[in-house]
Amino acid sequence: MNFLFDFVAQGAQMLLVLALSPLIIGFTRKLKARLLRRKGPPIIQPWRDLIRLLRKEVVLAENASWLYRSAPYLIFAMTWVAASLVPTFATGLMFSWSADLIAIIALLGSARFFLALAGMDIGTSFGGIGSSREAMFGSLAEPATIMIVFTVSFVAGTTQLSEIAAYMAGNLELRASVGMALVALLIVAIAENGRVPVDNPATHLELTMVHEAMVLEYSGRYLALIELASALKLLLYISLIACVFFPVGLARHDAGLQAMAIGLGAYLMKLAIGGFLLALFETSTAKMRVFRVPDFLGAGLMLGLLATLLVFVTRSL
Amino acid sequence: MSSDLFLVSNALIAIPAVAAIAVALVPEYRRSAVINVCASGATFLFSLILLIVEPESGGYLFVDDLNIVFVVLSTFIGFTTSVYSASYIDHEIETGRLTSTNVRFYHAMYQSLMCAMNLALLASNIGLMWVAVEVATLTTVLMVGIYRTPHALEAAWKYFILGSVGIALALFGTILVYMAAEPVLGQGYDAMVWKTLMSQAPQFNPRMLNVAFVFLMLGYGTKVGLAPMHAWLPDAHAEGPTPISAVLSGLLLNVALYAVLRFKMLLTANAAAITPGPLMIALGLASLIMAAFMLYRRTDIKRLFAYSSIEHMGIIAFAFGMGGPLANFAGLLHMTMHSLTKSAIFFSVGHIAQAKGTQKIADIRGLTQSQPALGWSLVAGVVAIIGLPPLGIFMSEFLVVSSTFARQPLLAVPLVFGLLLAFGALLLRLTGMAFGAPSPDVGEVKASMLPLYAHLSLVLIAGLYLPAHVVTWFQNVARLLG
Amino acid sequence: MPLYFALTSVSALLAVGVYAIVDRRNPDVSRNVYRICIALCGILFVAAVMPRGASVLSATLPFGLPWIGVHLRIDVLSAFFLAVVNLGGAAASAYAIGYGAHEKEPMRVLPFYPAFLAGMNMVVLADDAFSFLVAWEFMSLTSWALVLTHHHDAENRRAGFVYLLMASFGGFALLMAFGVLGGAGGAYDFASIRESTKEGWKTGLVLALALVGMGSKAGLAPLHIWLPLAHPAAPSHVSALMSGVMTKVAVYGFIRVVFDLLGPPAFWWSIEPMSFGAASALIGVLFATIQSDLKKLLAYSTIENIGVIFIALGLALAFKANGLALPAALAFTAALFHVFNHSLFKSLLFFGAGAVLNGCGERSIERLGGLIHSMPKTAFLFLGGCVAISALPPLNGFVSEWLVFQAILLSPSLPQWTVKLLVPAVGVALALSATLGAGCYIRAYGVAFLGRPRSEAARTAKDPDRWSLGTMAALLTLCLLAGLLPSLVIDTISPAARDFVGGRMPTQAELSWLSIAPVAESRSSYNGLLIFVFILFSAYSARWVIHKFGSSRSRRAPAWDCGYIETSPATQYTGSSFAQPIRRTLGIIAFSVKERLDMPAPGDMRPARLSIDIKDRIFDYLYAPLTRAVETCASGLNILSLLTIQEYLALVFGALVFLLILVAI
Amino acid sequence: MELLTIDIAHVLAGALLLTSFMLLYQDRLSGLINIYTLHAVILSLSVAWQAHYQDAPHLYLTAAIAAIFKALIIPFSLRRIIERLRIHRTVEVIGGVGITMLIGIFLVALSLVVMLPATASADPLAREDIAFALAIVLLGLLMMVTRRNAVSQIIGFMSLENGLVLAAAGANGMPLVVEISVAFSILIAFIVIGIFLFRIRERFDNVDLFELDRVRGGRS
Repeated sequence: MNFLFDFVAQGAQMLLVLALSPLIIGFTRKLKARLLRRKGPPIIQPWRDLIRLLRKEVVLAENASWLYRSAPYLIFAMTWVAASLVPTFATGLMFSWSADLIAIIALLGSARFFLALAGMDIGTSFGGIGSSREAMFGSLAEPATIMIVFTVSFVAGTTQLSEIAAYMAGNLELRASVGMALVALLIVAIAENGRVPVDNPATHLELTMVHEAMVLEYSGRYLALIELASALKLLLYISLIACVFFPVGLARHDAGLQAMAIGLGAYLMKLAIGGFLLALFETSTAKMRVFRVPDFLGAGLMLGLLATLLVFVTRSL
Repeated sequence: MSSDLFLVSNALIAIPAVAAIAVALVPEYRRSAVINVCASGATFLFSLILLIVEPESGGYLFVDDLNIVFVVLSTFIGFTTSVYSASYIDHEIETGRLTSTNVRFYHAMYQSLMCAMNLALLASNIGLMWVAVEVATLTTVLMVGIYRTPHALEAAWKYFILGSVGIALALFGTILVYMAAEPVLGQGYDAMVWKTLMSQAPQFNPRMLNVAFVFLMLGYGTKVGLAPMHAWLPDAHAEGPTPISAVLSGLLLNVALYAVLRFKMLLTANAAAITPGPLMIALGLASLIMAAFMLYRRTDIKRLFAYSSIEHMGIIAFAFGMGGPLANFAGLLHMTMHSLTKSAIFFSVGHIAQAKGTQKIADIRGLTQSQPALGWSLVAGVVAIIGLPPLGIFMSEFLVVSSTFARQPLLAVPLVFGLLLAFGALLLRLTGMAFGAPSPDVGEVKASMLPLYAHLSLVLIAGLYLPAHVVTWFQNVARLLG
Repeated sequence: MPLYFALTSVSALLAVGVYAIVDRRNPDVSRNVYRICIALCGILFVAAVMPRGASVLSATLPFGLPWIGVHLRIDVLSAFFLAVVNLGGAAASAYAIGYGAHEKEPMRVLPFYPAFLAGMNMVVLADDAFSFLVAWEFMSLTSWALVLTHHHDAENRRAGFVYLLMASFGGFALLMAFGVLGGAGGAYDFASIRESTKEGWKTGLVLALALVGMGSKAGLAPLHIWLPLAHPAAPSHVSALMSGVMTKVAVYGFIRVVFDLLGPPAFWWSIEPMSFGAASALIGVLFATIQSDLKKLLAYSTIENIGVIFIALGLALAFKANGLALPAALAFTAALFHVFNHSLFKSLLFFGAGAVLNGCGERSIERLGGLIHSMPKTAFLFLGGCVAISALPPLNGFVSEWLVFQAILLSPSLPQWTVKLLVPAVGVALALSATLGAGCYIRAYGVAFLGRPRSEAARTAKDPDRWSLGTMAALLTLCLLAGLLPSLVIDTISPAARDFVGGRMPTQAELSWLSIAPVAESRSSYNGLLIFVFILFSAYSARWVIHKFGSSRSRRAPAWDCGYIETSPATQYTGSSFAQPIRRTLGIIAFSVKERLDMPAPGDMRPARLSIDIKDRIFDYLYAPLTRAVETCASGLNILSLLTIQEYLALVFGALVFLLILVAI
Repeated sequence: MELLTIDIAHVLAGALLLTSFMLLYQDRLSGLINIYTLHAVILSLSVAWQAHYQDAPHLYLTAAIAAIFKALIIPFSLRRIIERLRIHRTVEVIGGVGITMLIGIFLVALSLVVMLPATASADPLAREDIAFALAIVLLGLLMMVTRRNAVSQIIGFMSLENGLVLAAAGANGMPLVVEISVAFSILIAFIVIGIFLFRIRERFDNVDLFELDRVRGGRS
């Protein structure tokens, strides 16, 4: 019975993230439009696009290989699994222990790996540009993330997200290190999701694009999968930030339905706030040159390292 | 017992002497070569008897563990070299570099050199030893000059001048030793015989001994080829016939070393005298590092290996200078291994030079392809000489370096530095000579590879396994050396 | 009993080398040799994993150093490394059955190859300093001969020279280390070294020397200089052995000396391995990222992985020194796990490179491309290797890196501030190297295997023979298994950890769902199998759903590429252009890059050129001055060979007078 | 009486030393040979005196060898050689005679400093003899170092060996072995040198060693 309940809960979370991710995209778009005094598309729009894409036939480049065709499924699957392992409304779900924070980040890394390869498969120059830039950003962003993991787990003494959330919820205190870690994580999140100022998801201006350049050749269901994957990634980061730094209202896996309902509500709230902040940020900043991005990410890395060292200071004092 | 041994040790000197005369009389060079081989072989067999019979000394000859090591080694190499020299000389005659009269002279000198060296090793008194070394020097001088080319003459002349100065210094040292001993042992022979000298050494006048040792070290050190008295060695090796290079590196240096060791023992026996170790260590290190640096600029293959001989003599002197059971054992082992390896290398070098028609390293390339047997044996020889396992020299270098580092870390540093330098230089040259696109051959050589393989396999075996009684024997000698 | 198996097969390996020489006329001698090698390595592998009566087996043979003899010993550590060595050996031999057929001068490989295997095994078996060093140098010697297989290429000759020189340098360092350990008495067998007591300065000395000696063989920066030259020079199966296995033998040596012979550690021992390890990891991966030669790239990434291993070992030392048994065991296990993994996927990758080399006769990725079409099987297997080595779940590379991270996360429990603060920095280096490594392999695979062929050879390349493919497939399977069921590997390593750091990780087999938890599930856990199943499940369900409700139609058309019509494959992103961002941003750490752009004036028809020259800082600032110094000294001293006779006499005279003065005073 | 004997030996040894200095100083080959003859004569005298003093008859033999070989045969044949080589009039350039002399003085001082304390126990005559002998050996070596001409180098070498003979004679009751060996060695040495000079004559215009060095055509 209990087992079944856990199983259902886990499944529910998987479906939840899947369902919500395009909506958060739509939500931010809507907000951005509003902030620019435009009406903007309805929130549901991304779902519509996806479904339309899924119905379309795929146009493959002549020399596309099996890797090119199987990559979208892999990328989607990896991102989805990763996203569904981050506590959203409840901690300690059935499979949450099957991967700790590091593993989740690594899963995103694999997704990136295949995306970058797919970008190079057709043998166009844009694909190459996208992949190489993605590789560089990744190789700076992931260490930063790892540093954040260090900080958090030095504080909480674990890398299991559920445990971290529990700890954070348990003893609320202001720590310089944790603050820095938060800032670093925000920087990383922006970079990883290719948002302004690192990359503009809306543009197709060749020389500036990173993510879009990689998926330039994709169409139909493949494109849909990749878009969905990136949406999931965004959602993942928001819920990661939420569950590590604002573990308010998170339910335990054995807390029963009502608690879970509260948790869900809290989660939706957090998403809304996150989306709003993101929209606000994106409308208020301009995109930076590609070769300034490393500095941006480097700042994130430095912050992460600093945070890690400060942990010791706060510990020792 | 003592008498028949006396006979044996006499034979070691008599056989070469007789052979020398016989060879001088035989006109036809092939036959004289045969006699040469037979005589050397016989000498070697007799020296083996010394191994079996419990050594005892009598008359003007004197046998103990120390000089048996040297005698067996030198007679063996003398034998193999004579075998090698037969095939080498054939080629020289065909190419007309030597006439048959030259060869007669050459063989006579070869045998008298053998005779002199055995005498030097077995002599029971320091005066006789000195005479023998002198004779050995003179014979080698003549053999070095045998090609009569300007270079050969210059080499011989340089060898002669430096050699005789060294000899003179050694004689002065010998006289001083006598004067140091004379007050204790009274006038006459006793004051020059090893046995009595060793037994009474503690009472000798130490300061006299010190001065004497300076002269002896420099005098015989010249023959050992230690820096800064080494100058004769590379030229003599490079300009003489290759068998002589092999004999010089394989034997003559050892004989001189033997003399040095004897006097070292004398000094160590006398508590009040300076300890000879530091001097030997200094000279050894100087030779090692100097030679190591010199190796880089060599363009002549025989000079290259001549300098490597200096280097190894340096190592050996260093080891004996360190003293103690481990280092002495290592020194003896290193000396044996070096003699075998170096003569093997010279064997192959001789044939290579004949095959390629040049001694210029730059003109020798890709041997492993054009002359597989020679090339690979050169590789094996050099690998052995730079002290890589599983060949014998590695064992001795292992003992020297590790024991030194355990006792005097600071001394080990320059030692290792020199070893590495030499390693790099020889490896660099080897890579050029043995690999790459081969350079053209001028003529094929029908080389007798037997001595070469014999030496190399001995070195290989020794590197992996030393027979127990050889070990105990070496250990006795090491203890003897203190 | 296993020991005697091992001995006989080692000597059999040597015999095979001789057989190769004797039977050189026989056309299929190479097949025979490699077949026998497989068998012998198999036996050795069995000997390593077969349950031993006692946990330690030892024997003494009357060879080697007379009064010591050859001591041999199999304990848990040497058993583990025996297994690694012979797994790699067997794989290489199997691969070579096909690959060796392409060898032009087989006689330059066949005699040395079995000897090389024998040498590596002997190092692991040896239990006294002398035989250890003999085996060690023998290993270097034989591999040197193998590096010189294609000796006509001047580059390879140089590689061989540098390699053997560095090897002997390391050898001397070890020699001195053992000199200190053995003491003046010359007690060189490990047993008595373990007993002996060591003073403080001696341990420091030995540690440094061991790091230099073993590091120079393992390719630890800055002693790595030879590795990227030598490893690619050899035939690919030998490169695989050198990179995948020989470096591990060096790691074994380091563990043996530092964890076993040197006695209980002090905390500062950990600093050297960790910092040098971090340096190697970064330098290795950065150089790998800019390499265009596939085999060189692999060699550099070997340096990176060695760095990772040494970081883990350093951590283990730090923990052990403070008596933290469990973390020490974790770090130690991570190190050995990574040793195992790297031997697997590095061999796999080198085999792939060999297949490419044979298929297109081309090592530079800039002239490859599109191989995924021309040699699909190789492409798939190579991709597997790339994923594994890039430390991506669910393959094995990730597990070991994850364990290292877990060990790092335990570092706050260390009392000493130096180490406490050093570890996070090392962690950054580790993370950077991991992600950069991923980027490096994206580049390598993307340029070489994806896209359109840049040369005719690449277009017409063919997959290699069954033996080669089979070997690679087997290795990939092993990688996958080790990634999905890490608990088995960890539990096999645990005894070694117990014996060498005095603690062991909790038995993983007891955990539910085959997941692994280094310390406790509440702290961190990972379940490769489950993740793998999840991914497959969701991927396939997605596919099913889409094909059912969405469309499954697709058609081929020319690439869109924002409407640009490009015909020539030369317009693709090249390896160097891919590496440009990293070269610009991170390159400064390791090398100095000069980019020169020669842009013709408008109307000028000649093509624009971008020329990049990259300088290795370490070589320029460390090795070049050394060589120059030696050269100058050599030419300076050379005067000594050109003096006149009386100048030589003057030398003698001077020496005499000097000594007389000495005596007089 | 005792004192007188010592004094005479002393004087003779001193004279020998003085002649060594003259050898250092002399720069004309023919003159060099003359002085060498003088050197040999004094040597034989002092050896003879030693023989008388130690009443060791075999030393007379040594003295005779010295007189005959060194004072007669060798100078004679040397003259022959230098005439055959047409170098008997050549005057060598010896760089800085003054400095050479100073070094010579220093060497004598050195040998005294080394020898006298070392031989404290031995009887006075032997002491002085050995000290002077060492000085002569060193001076001979010095001469070999400073001279470029082969003949003068040989002369230097022989004066060195005279020093050795003096030492040997001074050593009380040193067995015959040594004298024989010395004579023997000088003999062989001389023959070899002769051969060499002829060989060199075949190849070179003069016996100047610089010629030999010039042979070393850029090879090393």
